[in-house]
This record gives sequence, structure tokens and C-alpha cells, in this order.
Amino acid sequence: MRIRLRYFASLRERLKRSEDTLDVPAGATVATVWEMLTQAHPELAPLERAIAFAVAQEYVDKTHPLQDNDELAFIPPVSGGSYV
Amino acid sequence: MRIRLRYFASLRERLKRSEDTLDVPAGATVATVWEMLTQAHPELAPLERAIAFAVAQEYVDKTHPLQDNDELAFIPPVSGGSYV
Amino acid sequence: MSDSHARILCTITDHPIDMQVLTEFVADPAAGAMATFVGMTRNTNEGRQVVRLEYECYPGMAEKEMGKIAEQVLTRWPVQKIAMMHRLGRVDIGEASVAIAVSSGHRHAAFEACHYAINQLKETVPIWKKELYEGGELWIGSQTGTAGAFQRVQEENRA
Amino acid sequence: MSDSHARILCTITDHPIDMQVLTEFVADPAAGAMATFVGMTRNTNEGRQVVRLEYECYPGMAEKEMGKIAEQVLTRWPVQKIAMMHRLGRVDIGEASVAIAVSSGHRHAAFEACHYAINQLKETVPIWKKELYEGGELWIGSQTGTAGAFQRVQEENRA
Repeated sequence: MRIRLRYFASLRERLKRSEDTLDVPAGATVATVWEMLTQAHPELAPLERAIAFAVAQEYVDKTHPLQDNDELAFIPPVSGGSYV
Repeated sequence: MRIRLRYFASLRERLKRSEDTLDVPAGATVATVWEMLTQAHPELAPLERAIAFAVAQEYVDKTHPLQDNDELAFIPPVSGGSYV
Repeated sequence: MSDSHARILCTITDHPIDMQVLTEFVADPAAGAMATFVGMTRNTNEGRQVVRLEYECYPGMAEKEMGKIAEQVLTRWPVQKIAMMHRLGRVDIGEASVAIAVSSGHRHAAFEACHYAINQLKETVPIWKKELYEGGELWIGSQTGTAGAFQRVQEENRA
Repeated sequence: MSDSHARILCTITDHPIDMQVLTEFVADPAAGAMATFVGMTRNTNEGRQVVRLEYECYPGMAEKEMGKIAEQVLTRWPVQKIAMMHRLGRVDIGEASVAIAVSSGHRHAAFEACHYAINQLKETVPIWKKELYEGGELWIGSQTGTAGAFQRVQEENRA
């Protein structure tokens, strides 16, 4: 099945694109996609604890099962509590 | 010596005037004036614990000694914390 | 940050409050946060249908007491500027009687300072509020606690 | 008070924030108090001279997450109305990037709800802020804790 990926902010700049499509096996979860992404981009692996995931514009955890045509967004740390 | 008295809000309405002048003996304090006022208006006596006093536009307690030409204001409860 | 007067605006006015005067006063390139408070006449109070409010103050002392609060705020919090304004006379439903704006580097100080300022204003600044409601009038602040003795309700049957 | 949608305004905009839109939205004859918060670009941050900020969001999800916060506020506090607005794109020094207004019967609820709303917004709404400062740029929120791995400073010697 095919998943649409979205990258924002620092992640978008790092990957030099704002979205991708990815073919994943049936039964794939968010974690599956993350593993595929970090295999292609090993430099992203240390970000795992800082990143959040959203499917269909709702926060989910890594165990969330994906459906065909899902939109999976990688959410870097948002603009943050400490600044203002 | 002569003291100028000022009444506000409920106290002004109750006394039907906003100010008075009062001749007081040397050594008079705020308490002296309050006693004179409640002798003239016994219905004010129960207000003592609710009222605040200001001399020369500064809050004072009842023991505050008065000077000639002082302005002594009686401050009913201010507009209060519980309303808004 | 040394001249506190340039960082404080305290005004008592007979006119409607223009929030923009306050927010423009506290604007500051070093401020990342601004908290404001506006107190308005609402249409009910403790079950009474409010018609309007009327405010009076002790002229001179009211401004001085507001100024003391503003100075306290600048001492206690890392605040850039504070503006406080209170209106006198008749204030209809929905209109503002009091407004406070505080600017600071970070938001927590702005909120705390603004909340403190309005709480203090209502404790110490000699301003009085008369509520005109359907069937009477009442000096607010005088109906509870030791102040209960002040209560003076004029029951007017207007029918 | 049953229709929460009529009591909530959540907007993301590319244009300068007009506070009057928010304050007029939350105006209500039953409201005696309004608390507002405005977050602005300030000229320094952690020792850096800030030139400007740039914001981006996850369109759709950002509005949804703001709406959830507003619904939480209406559930948790006796609040009349809440308006939240966030600006995207370039926000210069002194300009507002985010504004919140909350109206309620009494002031404590207005302050608490407004403070809660901005804290939550900065925790959960997918909006990102890039700081452009003298000598580089930095995605804010990514430079501390586990997020430190995100740090990406482009040291540009512009001399």
C-alpha cells in the first residue's frame, strides 16, 4: 500500500523536500515507515525521541497501523514553550 | 487645628455631603476624628471595621497623628475583588 | 530600564477606554509577550439584572495608588512596561471600566504581573462602583464581610 | 452556551494580526472580564540579535489542534468565548505572531484559560518558528533536550 509522507521545518530543510510517497507492506505501522526512512537517511535516527507522528492530522504513537493512502506527517519539536 | 474631611461613595450618600471641615484639639489622631464623627452620626459606628483612612492621600491607621490642614478621607470598601 | 516613569502609564479617565493607547504604550522591541486584562460591565450580577455601573474615585489618591501597583510590578517581575487605565462615571453593559496591559520578555511574567495588578487595583485603589440593577442600586464591595454594614439598597418599585 | 462553535474562533493567517477581530469576537454582555495574550517577535533571544522570525505550519492539522485547545478551555473554565489566531511567514520585531482572547464572567477564569491556551498551543499545535539572527538561523524548539538533535545553525559570516 502507498503512504504519503510530509516533512516540516527543520526536517523539510534537512531532507530538501516537503513530501514523499512510499510503498509499504500490508500491516505496516508508523514504526515501519520510520525504520525505512532512517535506513535511507541514517542521520535521522538520533531524532527519534524528539519527533512526533501524525496520521490523518492526528497525533499517533509509533505502533499506529497504517492504511492505504494514509498521510503520515513527521512533526519536529513545535515552536516551543521556552521562547516567549 | 482644622482638618478637612472627605466622604466617598456610600458614605457620601449616607452623609449627604462629600466634605467637611472640623476643628480638632492639638494631638488629635484619626481615631479622635472618627469618635467625633460617630458621636454626630451614631449610625456610622458599626462601619469602623470596614472603613479605611487616608491622610494626605496615603492609607494610615487610626493612631496616625493629625497636623493642621490635613485632609482625612474615609474610604469605604473599594470596588472589590469578587465582582469581576 | 532605570527610569521607571517611562515604563508606567496610569490614567483615570471620564471617557471610553481605548485599548490601543495601552497596547501601544507597552509595545517594546525587547518584549516577546503582552498580557492584557479588561474589566467590563456585565448584564447580571448575583442574580440581579444589571442596568449599568457608575464609578467614582478619590481624585489624586487613586492615581497614586495605581502608580504604586505599577512600581511594584516593575520591581517583582522582569516586565518591560505596564499601562493601567480606569474609567469613571457611567459604564454601560459591555463597556470597559478598567484595562491593564503588561509587556515582558516571556509570557509567564506578563500573565502573573497583569493578574497581580488587577487584583491589587481592586484591593487598594480608592475607586467605587455602584451597580444600578432592575429594582435598585448597590455600592459593590460593601455587601460582604465586615463591609456588610455599608450595604444600602434602595428598593425602588418602578412599576 | 450549547453551541461551542459560536463561541470559538481559531484562525491561521498570512496577514498581520488585528487584535480587534479577536476582542470583538469574544465580546459578550455576560462577560465581565477579558484576558488577552499576544506573542511578538523580540529583538534578542538567548543572547542572539534577532532579525526576524518565520513561521510555518502543518495546514489543516494546526487549525484542528487549536480548535481542540479552545474546546478544552470551554469545558474546563466558565468561559464565554475564546479567539485564537496565529500568523505565518515573516514576522518582524515587535509584530504579533500569536494572539488569544478569552472572555468570562469573572477575571480568574479568563486569566487561567488564556494562560492555559497559549501554553497548550506552544506544546501541541504543529507550528514551527525559525529565528533569523545576526550570523545565522535556527529552528526554535529544537535546541534543547532530546530535541537537541534537530539543532541546525547555519553560521553565516556575513562580513
